[in-house]
Amino acid sequence: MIELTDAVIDPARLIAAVAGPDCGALALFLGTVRDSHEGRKVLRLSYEAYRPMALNKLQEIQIEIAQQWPGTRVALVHRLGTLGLGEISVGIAAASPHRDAAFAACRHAIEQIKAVVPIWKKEFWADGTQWVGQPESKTS
Amino acid sequence: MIELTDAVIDPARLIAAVAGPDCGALALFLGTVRDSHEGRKVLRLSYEAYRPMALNKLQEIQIEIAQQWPGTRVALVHRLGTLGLGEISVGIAAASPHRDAAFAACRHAIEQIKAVVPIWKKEFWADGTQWVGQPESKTS
Amino acid sequence: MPMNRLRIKFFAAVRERLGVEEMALEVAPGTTAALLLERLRGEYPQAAPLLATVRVAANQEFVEDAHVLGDGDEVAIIPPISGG
Amino acid sequence: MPMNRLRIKFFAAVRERLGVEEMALEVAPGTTAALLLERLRGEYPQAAPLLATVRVAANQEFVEDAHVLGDGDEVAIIPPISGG
Repeated sequence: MIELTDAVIDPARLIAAVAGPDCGALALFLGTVRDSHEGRKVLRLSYEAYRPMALNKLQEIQIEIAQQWPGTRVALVHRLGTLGLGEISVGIAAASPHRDAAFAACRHAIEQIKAVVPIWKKEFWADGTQWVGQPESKTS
Repeated sequence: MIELTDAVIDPARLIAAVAGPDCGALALFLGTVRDSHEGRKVLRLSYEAYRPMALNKLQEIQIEIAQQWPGTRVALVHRLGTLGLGEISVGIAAASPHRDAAFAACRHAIEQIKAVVPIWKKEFWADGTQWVGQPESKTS
Repeated sequence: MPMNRLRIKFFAAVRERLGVEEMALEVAPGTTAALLLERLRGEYPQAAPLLATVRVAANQEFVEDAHVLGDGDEVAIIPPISGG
Repeated sequence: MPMNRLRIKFFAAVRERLGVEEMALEVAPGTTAALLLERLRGEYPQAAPLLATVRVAANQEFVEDAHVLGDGDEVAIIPPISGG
């Protein structure tokens, strides 16, 4: 399961996509919208993607994990558009026969998503906005 | 949230118990009943606990995690009784401002549960049973 | 000499082998966890190999071999844990 | 000399600064990713600081500075990624 979605992410769907009686361990990671970042109060976030390349990169991560941890299945879903506080921006589920692989694959997936998948996050504050990772900010 | 339960574990309840807008990361671990163990085909499992001590130990783990990773909340639930293939035996959710702490706390919790919480697992095969970790096995 | 009364709880493989979940036992004052296990191995030889692999908890805390059990203690015989 | 036609896509801070999501551009054969960025920085000085932090993707794969862009390529200007 690989998805870029404008809809709310349901962890149960991620779990169902990878679970199975051949696996004894399932690790799930959820990134959620936090109310503060580097000392500033965050009101909401907006995510934008280069969709076809982002989907390709997510699929590469999925294939890479299946090769590095045989028997491990992952589901990778990233939300796009505007998100309120507490909402899930990214969801990763990894099921494996054993827990070492489930944890390692889940961790690897989120690190790779943050490194190579073309998705961008914009923070909205009471007095401005900022594309995270860019030096500039502006008052809206 | 600390529970020993005879009912099906719902991951959504675990997530809801720890999630919040002060957290940007949530790690969940599910132990599930696998259809094989050390080469033998498993039909079902049964879990037994020394309940009051197991609850105490789970609470100690929860407190220890709050101290070691400030701002991190964990929910710890273990199923007891008979479980079929694919069912969830243990569920851990850890929410934290940042993902390093969420992953570390979640991993720590499952390792500690396996080390110090008095719970025992019995495997049922087609031709016998075994308390896991005991040398003996017997044909039922 | 007045004896100490213990409540002993058994679990998992040991419980099944002994066929009992709980028993009351009178022991001499000064009896340690190690001495209790020695006595149980002697009285229940069919469970002796299993009892060689256990830990002892007193009042819901793991105790060392040399721990002296007190009157009224709830003592649990803890086989190798296998939760998760 | 026939020129190569590129389709250039912009995202996030760069897209907002330029006010454009996509443009068609004709470049001389042999134009590399680095040369394209240099040209964009020259033509859009208001976005030059942002364009100093980007990577280039051609046909949905990241490419090196020295990568030569081909006729018909879909070129994406990728600001620092911040998904997750």
